[in-house]
Amino acid sequence: MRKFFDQELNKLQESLLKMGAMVEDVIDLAINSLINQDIKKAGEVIKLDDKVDDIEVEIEKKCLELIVLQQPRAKDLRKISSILKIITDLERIGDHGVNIAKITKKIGNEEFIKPLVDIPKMAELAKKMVKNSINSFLNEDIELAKKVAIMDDEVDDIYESIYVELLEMLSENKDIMEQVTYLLFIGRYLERIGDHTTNICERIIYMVDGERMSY
Amino acid sequence: MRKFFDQELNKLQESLLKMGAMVEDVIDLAINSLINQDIKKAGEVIKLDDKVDDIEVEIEKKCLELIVLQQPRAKDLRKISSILKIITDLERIGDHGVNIAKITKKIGNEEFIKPLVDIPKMAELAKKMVKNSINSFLNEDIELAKKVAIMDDEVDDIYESIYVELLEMLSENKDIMEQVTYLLFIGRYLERIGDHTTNICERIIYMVDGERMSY
Amino acid sequence: MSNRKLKDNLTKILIYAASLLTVGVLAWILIYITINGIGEISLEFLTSAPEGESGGGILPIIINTLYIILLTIVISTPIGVFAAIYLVEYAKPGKIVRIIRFATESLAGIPSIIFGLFGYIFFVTVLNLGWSILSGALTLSIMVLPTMVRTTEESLKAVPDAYREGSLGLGASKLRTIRKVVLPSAIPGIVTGIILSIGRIVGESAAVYFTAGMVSRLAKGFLDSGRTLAVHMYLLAKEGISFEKAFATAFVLVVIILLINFSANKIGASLDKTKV
Amino acid sequence: MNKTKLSVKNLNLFYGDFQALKNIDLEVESNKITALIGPSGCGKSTFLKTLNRMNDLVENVKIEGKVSLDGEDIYNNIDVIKLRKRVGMVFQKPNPFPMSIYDNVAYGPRAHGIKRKAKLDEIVETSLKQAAIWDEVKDRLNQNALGLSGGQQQRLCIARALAVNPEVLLMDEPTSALDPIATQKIEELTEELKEKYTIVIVTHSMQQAGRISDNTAFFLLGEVIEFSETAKIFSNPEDKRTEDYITGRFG
Amino acid sequence: MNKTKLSVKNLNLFYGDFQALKNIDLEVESNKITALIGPSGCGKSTFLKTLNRMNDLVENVKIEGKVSLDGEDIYNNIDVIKLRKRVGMVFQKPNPFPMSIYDNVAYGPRAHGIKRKAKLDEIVETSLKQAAIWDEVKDRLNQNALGLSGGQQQRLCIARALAVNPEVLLMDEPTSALDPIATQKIEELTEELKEKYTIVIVTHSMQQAGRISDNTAFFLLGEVIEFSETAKIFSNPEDKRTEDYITGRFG
Amino acid sequence: MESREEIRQSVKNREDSMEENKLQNFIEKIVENIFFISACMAIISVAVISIFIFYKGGPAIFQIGVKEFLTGTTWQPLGDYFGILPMIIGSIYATIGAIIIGVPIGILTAVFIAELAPEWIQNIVRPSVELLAGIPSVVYGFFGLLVFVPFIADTLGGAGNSLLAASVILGIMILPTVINISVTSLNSVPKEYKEGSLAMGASHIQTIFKVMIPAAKSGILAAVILGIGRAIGETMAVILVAGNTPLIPDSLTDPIRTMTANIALEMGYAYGLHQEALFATGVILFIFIMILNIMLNLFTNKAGE
Ligand SMILES: Nc1ncnc2c1ncn2[C@@H]1O[C@H](COP(=O)(O)OP(=O)(O)OP(=O)(O)O)[C@@H](O)[C@H]1O
Ligand SMILES: Nc1ncnc2c1ncn2[C@@H]1O[C@H](COP(=O)(O)OP(=O)(O)OP(=O)(O)O)[C@@H](O)[C@H]1O
Ligand SMILES: [Mg+2]
Ligand SMILES: [Mg+2]
Ligand SMILES: O=P([O-])([O-])[O-]
Repeated sequence: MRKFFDQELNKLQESLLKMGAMVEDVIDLAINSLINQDIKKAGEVIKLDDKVDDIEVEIEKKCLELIVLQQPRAKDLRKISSILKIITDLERIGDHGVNIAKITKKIGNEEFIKPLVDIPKMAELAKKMVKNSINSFLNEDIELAKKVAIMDDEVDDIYESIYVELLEMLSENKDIMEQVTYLLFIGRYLERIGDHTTNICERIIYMVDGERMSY
Repeated sequence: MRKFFDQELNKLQESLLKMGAMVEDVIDLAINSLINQDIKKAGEVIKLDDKVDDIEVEIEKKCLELIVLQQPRAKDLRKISSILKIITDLERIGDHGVNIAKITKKIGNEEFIKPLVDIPKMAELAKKMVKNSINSFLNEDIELAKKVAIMDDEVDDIYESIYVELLEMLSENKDIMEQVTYLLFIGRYLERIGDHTTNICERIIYMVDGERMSY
Repeated sequence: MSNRKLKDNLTKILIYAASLLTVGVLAWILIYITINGIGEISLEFLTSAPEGESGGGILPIIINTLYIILLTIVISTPIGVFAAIYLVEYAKPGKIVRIIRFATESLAGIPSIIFGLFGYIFFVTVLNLGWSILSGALTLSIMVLPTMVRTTEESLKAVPDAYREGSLGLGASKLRTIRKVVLPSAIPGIVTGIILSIGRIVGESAAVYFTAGMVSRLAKGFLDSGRTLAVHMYLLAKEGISFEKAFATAFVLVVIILLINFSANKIGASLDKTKV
Repeated sequence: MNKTKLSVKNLNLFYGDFQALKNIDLEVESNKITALIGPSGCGKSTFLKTLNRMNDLVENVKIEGKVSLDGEDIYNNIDVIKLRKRVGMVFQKPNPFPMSIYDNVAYGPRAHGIKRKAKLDEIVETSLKQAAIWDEVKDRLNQNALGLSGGQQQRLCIARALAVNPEVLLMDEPTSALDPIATQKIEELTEELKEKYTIVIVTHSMQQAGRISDNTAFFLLGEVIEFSETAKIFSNPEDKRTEDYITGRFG
Repeated sequence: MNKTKLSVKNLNLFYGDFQALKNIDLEVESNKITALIGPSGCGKSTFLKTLNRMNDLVENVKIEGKVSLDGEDIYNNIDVIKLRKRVGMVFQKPNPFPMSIYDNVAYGPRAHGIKRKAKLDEIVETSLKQAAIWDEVKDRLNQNALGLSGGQQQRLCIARALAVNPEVLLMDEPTSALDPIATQKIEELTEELKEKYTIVIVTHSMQQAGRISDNTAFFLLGEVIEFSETAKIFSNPEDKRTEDYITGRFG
Repeated sequence: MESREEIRQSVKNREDSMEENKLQNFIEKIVENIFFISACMAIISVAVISIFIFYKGGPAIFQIGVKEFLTGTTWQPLGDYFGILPMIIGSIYATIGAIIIGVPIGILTAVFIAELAPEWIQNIVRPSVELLAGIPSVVYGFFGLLVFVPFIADTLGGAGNSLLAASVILGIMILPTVINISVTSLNSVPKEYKEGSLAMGASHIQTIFKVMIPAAKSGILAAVILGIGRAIGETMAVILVAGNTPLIPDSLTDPIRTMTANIALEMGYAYGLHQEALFATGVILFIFIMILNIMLNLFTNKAGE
């Protein structure tokens, strides 16, 4: 039943999957270029994010089209409106990737004040959260969504510890000031990415259950 | 024609206006509590933001209800989907207000390293941008929306100059490190608020013209 | 393809020929009667009584015919209309309705000669009404009853149920619904039924012949005997008394029928409330 | 909870051996619009007609259970004519009587014994105004009602129903014979009428139910599967079958 | 731009003195579904009928302008019967003939001279399969078609139209007499049919036009106000009148 | 308090109207019974007619002997020979002749009126046919007597008063019945059928014969049966043209006497067994007609399903 609509919905979900993958790539690329201090790669992040923006516009357009042409109701509508919200978060995640890349450019070849351990760890987590949130959307897997929310706590903890550590380092050596603020911002961005994935997961739970839940 | 639908749409717009006003209050309160180093007031910000969150949920629910029950099309749908997006931005602006308030708490009674001039100026601008963006939505006033986008450039400029100034101050006196990062974050938050209002304005232009424009 | 066209065209030719024949026969009859009958028509013919074997006019006969029409309609209309109302508005589908319907249809199929026989046995002999206008009218009333019932029934059925539901839904009683909404919409049909019945009465010969008798004078009352136009014509033709007068009578009959048909359409249409 | 106008308890209806309604429980709230939706043949019209006993006209109907109007059992010792005066009905196809516009509206009041011309004039005018058709017909009250357009006819029928001053209006797919514009006028009208009347409406169009109703009952094979606020039914139905039906994944 | 199947140029149609169609220009694309929407009486059906010359049956019709099918003017020197074979039609009310299901579908091929039983059997089966009704009727092909449900009848009519192997299918409100579930089946069917056929569909329901069509033409008072992609018409129409109509703010 | 008063008032009102309603219900009941009795008039009539005809004619059949009566070929009331086989055969032949002439022409004309004729021609032909139905049968008989009878005598020999003349006149007389009912049933074929067929590229003639006539089948059959009824029951017109000799005809030009004619011709002067034998002829005719009615009933019922 409603074969055509279901097809369209599937296409939409595929696009979303693609967008998720792109966003993961953005994070990956951004962190890689940071770690490797590869300014060229940082430039690529910005280009990739433009693509994310394009696909967001596209998905949004398709969602509105489906709403206007197919009159989805109940769960169908919740699904589409979830997609509408999710892409905003994904797009924002992409932006934060760009923010990181911009910092990479600013840091340039300047040596790191410490080996980057926590930040890649956070990035890894963030990537995983993006992936999981998209997967939990596609499979309507509430458990997975809840796990993502738990992972976000972890991200927050790491950010907290980075913050403390950096300020400590700073109090020992005031020359690293600039890099410290940069790294702090990067931490902050990654933390925001975590928040955005958590938003996505809230959405998913609402979509599946029909009740809006707040974590 | 479609009296009932138009009534509902009006109600929705009123709610949006209310939400906008609340968000302005959040910014106002956050900056006031910062300037006056009023921790109690900072607590209020968080409470007020909870209300913003509530009204967001409410508006979103109403939007989906209208979509499902009234099948809006063309401009009607663009309007509602714009509201859906705008409230996300407003909610985020509120969050940034809370972020500021949280910093206020951290700074506590510690004396400011410099008289706060630029930050209140930015906040003032941000508030105005919020107000204008909501107004331009209600009046479908594209000109006003475009002005907001221009104001955002101003905000960005101020942020840039704050950034430079703070880092300069820091290079003279490394002790103010912590407050500098705090103020930097606040600047960053205000800058984000500006970005969010710009997003809102993009939306409005799309809504009125039907074409998605990017600034 | 051309095979199909050929077949189509041959069929068309047949159809046109048949239609032409139908209309041709009708025209032929009408023209024939008119040409031969109109000569004999005169004011005197229409306003005087028959005389002797072949003389005189047909006034009393016209008046007898009118008597019979009037009486038959007065008897059969209420019965027919009431019966139709019962069948359409009250009857629950079931045995009794099926029997009533079958009876009505049978009545419609019974040939007039049988009515004549029956009328003769029952009204003339058993009820001892003799050959009279009344016997004739009673017989004819039974004969036209199916026409009355059926046309009324049809027009009642043609009244949309929506009208009934509408009225009942407003809290009107059933009788009120019938009186105020259903019957007014059915009036054109009822009037058509009456006019069709008149046509039948005017043209009927066999049944009247056996029940109203064939005296060629003016009936002095409903219990007096008197022949109608159709009977008059039959007798003139059958006995070969006067073909001229037979033609003239035929012409008068045809004109009356024409008038009846014409007015049936006009009156029916003018009463139609559903036409805006 | 708002005031209950009509309350249906454990209603079963049989056409001969066929059970058309099964254990219906439903409360119609005062001054609300209650929509009945469901696939064809699920018993919506049948249910609607039990509310003013129009089913009494059908052969072989057996009704069990209780329907009460303002607490009073309408199947027990009640005058059907009075009941129908209190519970008016508007049908799928506009069915004005073939008489003048005036007489159509005055028909009900006259049937209930009102004879004074002045009184009738007043009723006709207010009813037509309430039905939002006064302006369109005020200059031709004596013209035949069948000359009106479909949408006007339907509003006239609504006026006719209002003229006997009912408390409840039952509408059986009142717009399914109308074009979208006429439909919209009727929909708006119902929105206004609910201020004074309680409305129960059967509709084939889920969209319509969504647009105008406060509560919605979903019927399936003679049962009420789900009954709750329209917004709830349409955005978050409890029952899988309701969800399937309203999202078009049924059958 | 896709291939044009039907092209209408500057079409004017008069019923006596009344101009029902005014200067219509429209291109129907191959293997697309083109929807015609607009208020009642705006000329949708009239326009549809000009595409297979069903208007020829009406008295007093005058047609000006050009309608071409694959570039060939259908009002000039063309065999109407051939044309109707190429441009099939499905009507608002399902209208199967009062004969067996088999004979209904075989009717067209027989009329065009096919007599071999084996060939007819094959046509009947494929047509019924294409119309997605084979499974429901394959065991009762010799039963009277009037015994089918409304939705089945309509699919049978589609099968019947497909049996003469048309290129274009015209549908005049094919679901307006059907319930939502039957409607949905037909809608899905059209989606599938467009792979092989070009479809032009008149619909009263904007929702339907939205759901199934690729292009939409909005008619008003005999004119085509706007004609473009359905998504465009529904989300961002050019003309104020279209916007008013599709957002329900018309008239 | 106030509301209790209101309730009391409304209860009282309801009781008042209950009184009023009892009266109204009573009137409604009475009126319904009047309607019912009227509806029964048809049953009563048919029953009384049957009873009296059988009562008057039945005994004669047994007195004469069923076999002698039905299969006897001699009708000589004065000689006490009461065989009505010639009349039965006369009626049947004349009816068959009428059908052969009237039915095809009638149906084709109906097709013309319903389908092929342009409106202005329809506007002439339809009323003409109605008029044809309205013309009294004596007029047909008279016309036949003066036109066909001499024509047959001149061209085919014999007296002209013949089976052929009767068949032609009856054929013409059943035309309106056949045409009117056929047109009605053709017109009531939903126009969707026609559109459906034409839209598939079937020609108009194909459409008429493959879809419309089959769809109107039961109506057309009913028309034919009614025509038969009319032909078999016709009296005065037949008398005028059939010759009325009570013999089994050998050829089309031989005179015939139908059952109806038998009754009408001799009733005037018959008495005793002769008169009863005429009633008995009526009984046979009546049985024929009843069989037709039952057939008709079957067909129309089928059409209703
Ligand atoms: N008078 C009757 N006698 C017997 N069965 C009936 C009668 N009226 C309705 N039914 C049956 O009762 C069931 C419910 O009919 P009803 O008309 O209430 O359905 P509905 O939901 O209104 O459908 P629709 O949407 O088609 O109007 C159907 O199966 C129908 O066939
Ligand atoms: N045979 C006819 N003779 C005269 N006028 C006609 C005829 N058929 C249609 N019309 C008129 O032409 C106009 C267009 O009619 P058409 O049936 O095409 O409208 P439509 O858009 O299909 O409407 P609907 O949605 O009601 O089917 C109407 O004003 C109608 O009254
Ligand atoms: Mg119904
Ligand atoms: Mg149309
Ligand atoms: O995108 P954010 O401003 O919410 O971090």
